[in-house]
Amino acid sequence: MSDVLLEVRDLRVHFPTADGVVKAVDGVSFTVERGHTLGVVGESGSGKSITFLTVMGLINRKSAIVSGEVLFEGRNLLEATNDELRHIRGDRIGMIFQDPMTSMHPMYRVGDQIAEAILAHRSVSKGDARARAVEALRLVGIPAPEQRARQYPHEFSGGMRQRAMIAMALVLDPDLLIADEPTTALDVTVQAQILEVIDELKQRLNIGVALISHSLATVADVSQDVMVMYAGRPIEQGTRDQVFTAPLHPYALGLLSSVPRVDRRVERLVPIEGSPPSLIHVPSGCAFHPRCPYRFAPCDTERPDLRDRGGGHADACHLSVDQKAANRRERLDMQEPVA
Amino acid sequence: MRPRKKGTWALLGALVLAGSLGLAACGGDDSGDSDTDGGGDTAAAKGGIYRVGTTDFGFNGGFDPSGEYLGWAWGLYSNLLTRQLTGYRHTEGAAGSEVLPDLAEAIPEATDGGTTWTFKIKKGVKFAPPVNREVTSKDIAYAFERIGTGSVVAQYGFYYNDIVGMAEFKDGKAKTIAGITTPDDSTIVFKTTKPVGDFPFRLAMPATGPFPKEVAGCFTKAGEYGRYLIASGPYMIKGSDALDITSCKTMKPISGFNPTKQLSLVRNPNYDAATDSTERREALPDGFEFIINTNDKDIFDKIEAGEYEDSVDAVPPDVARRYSGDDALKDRLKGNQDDRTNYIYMNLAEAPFDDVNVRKAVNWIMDKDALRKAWGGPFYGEIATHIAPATLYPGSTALDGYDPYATENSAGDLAKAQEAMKASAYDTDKDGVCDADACKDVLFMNRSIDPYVKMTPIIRDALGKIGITVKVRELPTGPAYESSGVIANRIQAGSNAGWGKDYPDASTFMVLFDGRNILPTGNSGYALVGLTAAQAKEFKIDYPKGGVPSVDADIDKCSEEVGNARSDCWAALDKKLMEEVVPWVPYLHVNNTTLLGPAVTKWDYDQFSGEAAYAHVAVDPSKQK
Amino acid sequence: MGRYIIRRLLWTVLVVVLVTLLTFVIFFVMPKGDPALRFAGKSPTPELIQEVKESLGLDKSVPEQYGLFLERLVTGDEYGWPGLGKSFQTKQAVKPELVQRAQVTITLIIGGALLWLAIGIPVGVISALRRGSALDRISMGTALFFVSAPVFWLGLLSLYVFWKKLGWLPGTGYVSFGSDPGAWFSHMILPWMVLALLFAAIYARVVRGNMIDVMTEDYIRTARAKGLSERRIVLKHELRTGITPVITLLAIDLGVLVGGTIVTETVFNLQGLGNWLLVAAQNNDLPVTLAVTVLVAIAVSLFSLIADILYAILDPRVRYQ
Amino acid sequence: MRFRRDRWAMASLVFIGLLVILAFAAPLIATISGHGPNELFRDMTDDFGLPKGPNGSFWFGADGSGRDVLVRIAYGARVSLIVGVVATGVAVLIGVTLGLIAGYRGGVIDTLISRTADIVLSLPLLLFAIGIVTACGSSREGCFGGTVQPGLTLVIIVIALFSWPYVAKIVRGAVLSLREREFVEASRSVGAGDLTIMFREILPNLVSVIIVYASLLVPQNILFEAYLSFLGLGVPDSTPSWGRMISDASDIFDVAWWLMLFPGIFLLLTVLAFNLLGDGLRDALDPKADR
Repeated sequence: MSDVLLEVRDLRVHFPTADGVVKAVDGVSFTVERGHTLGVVGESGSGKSITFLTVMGLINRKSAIVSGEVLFEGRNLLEATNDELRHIRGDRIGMIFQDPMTSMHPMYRVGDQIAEAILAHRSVSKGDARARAVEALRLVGIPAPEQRARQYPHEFSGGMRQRAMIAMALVLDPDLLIADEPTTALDVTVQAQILEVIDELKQRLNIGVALISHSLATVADVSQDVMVMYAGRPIEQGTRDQVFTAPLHPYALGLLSSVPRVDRRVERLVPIEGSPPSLIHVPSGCAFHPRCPYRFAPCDTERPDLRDRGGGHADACHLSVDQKAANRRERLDMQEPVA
Repeated sequence: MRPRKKGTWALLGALVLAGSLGLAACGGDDSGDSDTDGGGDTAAAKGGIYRVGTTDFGFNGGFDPSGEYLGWAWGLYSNLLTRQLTGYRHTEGAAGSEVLPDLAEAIPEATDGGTTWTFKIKKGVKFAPPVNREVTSKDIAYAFERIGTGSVVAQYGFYYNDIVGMAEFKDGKAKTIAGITTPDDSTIVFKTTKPVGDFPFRLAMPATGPFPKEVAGCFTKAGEYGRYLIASGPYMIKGSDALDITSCKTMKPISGFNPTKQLSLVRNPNYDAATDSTERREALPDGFEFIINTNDKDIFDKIEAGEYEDSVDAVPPDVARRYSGDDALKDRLKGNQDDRTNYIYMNLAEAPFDDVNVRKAVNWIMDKDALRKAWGGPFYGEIATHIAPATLYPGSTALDGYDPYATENSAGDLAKAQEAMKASAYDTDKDGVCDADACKDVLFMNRSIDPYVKMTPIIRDALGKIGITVKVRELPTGPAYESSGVIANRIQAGSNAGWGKDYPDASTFMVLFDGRNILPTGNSGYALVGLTAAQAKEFKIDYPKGGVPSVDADIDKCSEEVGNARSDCWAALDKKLMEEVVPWVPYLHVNNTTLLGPAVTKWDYDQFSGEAAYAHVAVDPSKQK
Repeated sequence: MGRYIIRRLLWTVLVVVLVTLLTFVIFFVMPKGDPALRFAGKSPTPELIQEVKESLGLDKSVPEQYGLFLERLVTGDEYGWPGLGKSFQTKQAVKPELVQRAQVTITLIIGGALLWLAIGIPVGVISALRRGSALDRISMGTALFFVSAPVFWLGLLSLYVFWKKLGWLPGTGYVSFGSDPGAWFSHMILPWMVLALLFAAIYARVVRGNMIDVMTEDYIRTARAKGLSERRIVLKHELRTGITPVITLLAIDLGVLVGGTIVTETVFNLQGLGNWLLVAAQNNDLPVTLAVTVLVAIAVSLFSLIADILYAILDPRVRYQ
Repeated sequence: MRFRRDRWAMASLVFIGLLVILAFAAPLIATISGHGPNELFRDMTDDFGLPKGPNGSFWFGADGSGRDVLVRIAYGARVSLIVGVVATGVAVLIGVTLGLIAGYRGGVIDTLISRTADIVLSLPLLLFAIGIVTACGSSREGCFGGTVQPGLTLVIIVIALFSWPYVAKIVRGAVLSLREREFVEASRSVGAGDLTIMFREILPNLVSVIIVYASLLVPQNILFEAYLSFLGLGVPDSTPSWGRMISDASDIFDVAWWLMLFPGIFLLLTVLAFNLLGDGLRDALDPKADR
């Protein structure tokens, strides 16, 4: 039985510019459930960050045309006033960002910055807020949190800072945590620790998590659901197992095959050739077709819809399921998993 | 904004600034008319404070009378503060140029063949508080000791070098000056090494005291005594009575004089008018305020509004234009001859000016009227046609209507200039235009302040017509003066110069042409008239092949003359200089210009100081603001 | 920190020595007239010139004079400490006038600075917040105008309009606060405005640029994600980083302006340091020139030190490096 | 290109173009009006030597010497442009060279150059301008062994002398960040000499920074010349300069407004145009400065 926290329906975010309309997000739908982690994967410019910034109400509404629905516990956040949004942000939805080095104000103490979040939403004394901030730091595994709270961000290591960011995001016991590339800027060894912290807290606090990353590997171990985005659209959605064991879309396949995996017999990196498309002049038909090794007749004219291929595993591609399976075997150089 | 101000050197002829302008040439002005009403018809009465604005005091000797060489300061001393043995009437024109006894009972005849002068001092003249004692002959003798004391820097001490024993005193070989004796407190005797006919004039200069040694003796460094000056005239510096004279150490500068703000004078309670005459000093106002206001325009606005009575600074041309055009205001505008000549000098040791024909051509071509316009037009002076102003030749008519380079409207004459130039070796093709290299990039010195800068284009334009191109250097007044005075700088010509009298005798101009006065630095005869080959060698400059004319003999001859013959002799030398030597283009006898406030009921011009005759002014306090 | 400050103070001393040395070099080595001549009368004798030289201290060799100058600066002279001697021109001690002049200049600078901060910072902040709006464009256009307008021209123009034509304000010159506070204020309005408009324009541009940079910073997004109010984000998060560099800028500008308001002082006839320096330098008044130079060099160095210290206090990243 | 779309920058470019034409065509204007730049018209001053205002023949009136203000403004454009461009060029040349060396070599050389720049910046600049100009103007020889005479050259030297440190500091900072970049490392590893690396590898990367900075230095230097001329330290009077014209007006601005107004407007517009151009170039060339 699932407890849907966030449901996004057909979200579109378009930015009109002098050169044309940038379709940063162009029809995205997904849900995040309590106790689950949704992994959102895509290259930079695929619209994954904009999607969640829109959810948070953090994009400039004046410069963007937004349509669709963002239902958070049944309320459409796109229709909420700035003030309502402000009360949801931080309190009900916490968010952490890619670069912990720049995501904290350099001139304020870490503890004060966390306490500030508390004070923005709760009528507590400054002292209490500080105490809670220290507790939050302790919760994310920062040693000697009392002293650390009095330090400035630049005195923290990258991993510690990201932990502090997590503490800041979770200090008010939100229902949903959005983690926008939380490990990208960190050392490999630290990455795992951070993901572990997020995963552990998710379970302990029973919250929903949206974990955004440009790498499938990152989301692999901690996500229950996965969405792969390309050029502002989801091109594959499903459970972790569905997407990882049987990726359908050639792009997802490409992403997966470029991930080094220890369980693979032959170590081989197959990068996706070409670069992400311009969001102003999105290629006609399937946006991926210029880079797709399997493109064929309709790809450059007809845009494939996202279609459920069974069991909630959906993708947007003209290829038949069988063809995809064949490609998968060839590309991943492995047998169909026995599962 | 370049300041237009009364310069530091108003009396230093070489450094005449815009402030000291003389002689009325402009319509309806009143050269002969002495006691001028300041615009009101109220009878002059005692009382009130006479307020004078100035952008800068400009003292060059710290207001110590022993060294101070500023005309306006001389006016303050002799009109208001100190009484010398001799003095003047403090009025305009010839009457103001006549030397009279002041502290002395009479001007004696010189005895011993003109070398001994015995003066009797009046009784009852007392120093102002806190000194409060009678002035004695020793106070005058002390003034001469100050002149002979090097550290005091008596800038015009050279006038007293003829006193017996002065040289020995200066060198420290004698404790007193042998030629000055004081047989008793009211007698002083001067002995000179040779007859000095103008000695009474020299005794009217402020450095001759009297100074009380108990105060002045504490201040023997240049300029120091100015802030401790003890008066002997009708006024004293405000607060001087509070000076604690128990010892040198207890004396603090007198409060009424702040060199950067103001000078306040109040009546000297010890002044006895019975010892003086109203012909010399009427002393009508109860006090004087000399206020530094750096805003020249504001000074004249304040005079107009009745907040000041007068200014030391020259009237700006725009103000003069407005007043002279308004019959109701006209009378408040004064222009008085200042006995000074402004001139363009040419260096006789430097090509192309080593050729007299070139110098004549320059005289012919120069647009003197335009130059005067740069100064503000006719109100600012009379166009000069010879070296010294005619007033310095009393009794001589030799220079009446004299103008050897007369041109229409004084605007210059190209044909005559070219004719002169044709005679020059520097005009090789004889077309009347100099074509030699020597005429190219002639180094021409000028000042960087108004109105001098306004003359630069006129001079450049005029000289260009006869083929002389100039490289003009515009420097601030001081550096321009100093550079011109360094012979090694080889400045070829310049218009940064002007010269004024110290006392009314043409000799005070002719010193500029005495070859024996030429100095390697600090030289003031920029034209180098009388330069000898030996001097040229000493100064490491080339000596022109044609030599440099000398008038040393003429100067020696005239110096011995007296009376009208003396005037005629100097006038003849003036002509010789203009026609044969041609060291200058004299262009302006500058006026002193004044604007009076509405409260001024009596005003006169002091021919001696070239400024207002403060001894004869009066104000109506009811009209003051 | 302590050692850093000491090192900087030593550097200041070095700057003072070098700058005064340069002043000496320019004064003596370059061919110029001899200031002694000016005080020796119109017909000077070599002996009198020598006396004047002695009285001005110009009789000694140049290195000797420089040594004496440094010695007196450190140990004081007859007018007390620091020994700055007396002016060639006025024969008066330099120090009291230096103090008096410094008051004028400081009045000008502080009044101007308050004004330009009061104008420049809000304009910059609001322009940044309303970026691209008509208000922003007008503000930045005006700022560019005042950055481009020559101060002396603006000064003359304002005098022409407000003094000569409208008669709203008195003319130029300085009236001391003690003698007439009202006149002091009315005489300072135009100089303050003219000086302030230039700097307000510069500061508005700088603040706007800083704010725009800051507004795109990640930590501002974080602050928003925390659910802070816009007001708090602007006031506490954006302004803090947006304005900190202005404080450094201000300290440096204040230091430079101690000797750098020559043009404003000249146009408005304020008898301040800049004006004094100009006149003294033009007239070879060495003691005055040196005194002002020393003061300016110290002011520039000290204010830049203050700027650094302030920056360290305001920005913890600098403090701990 | 972004620059083309910047209307103000384009307008400025047009204005500067017109100004250049004005400067070149100054003799033409003099011929058409029949008024030489140094020609004195007695009729254009009154009995008090005060200039007369604009009329049909003298559109911008006359100055205190009776010269045509319009013609002198046209000639004055030359001085402003020459000084603005040449002084900036010299300053950039010195600044870039020293900044490159300081940034690239580091160590003692860097300290020496940086400290020299600091000292120059802490000099009371006008004092030295006055000192140099006065010293060079007081004798026949000029100064620096007779190589420098007062006038345009000296003005340019003084301005360049005081503006190179700004350039040097900027360049040094940029070089420091470039020095450790891969491409520099790469060329170092293939044995390229220091000079080659400095001028062939690093310098091209600085071009846009230098262009932007130089374009912003030009208006400053135009103003600098005007200030010097205003204080009587600029070019000689026979070379018309806007700053000096305003200076000439400073004593009589209340009775001769035209003498103050017109040169001032030209100076203002010129500086404004170069500033706008500089801003435009910065926006176009420096992608970070998106404002």
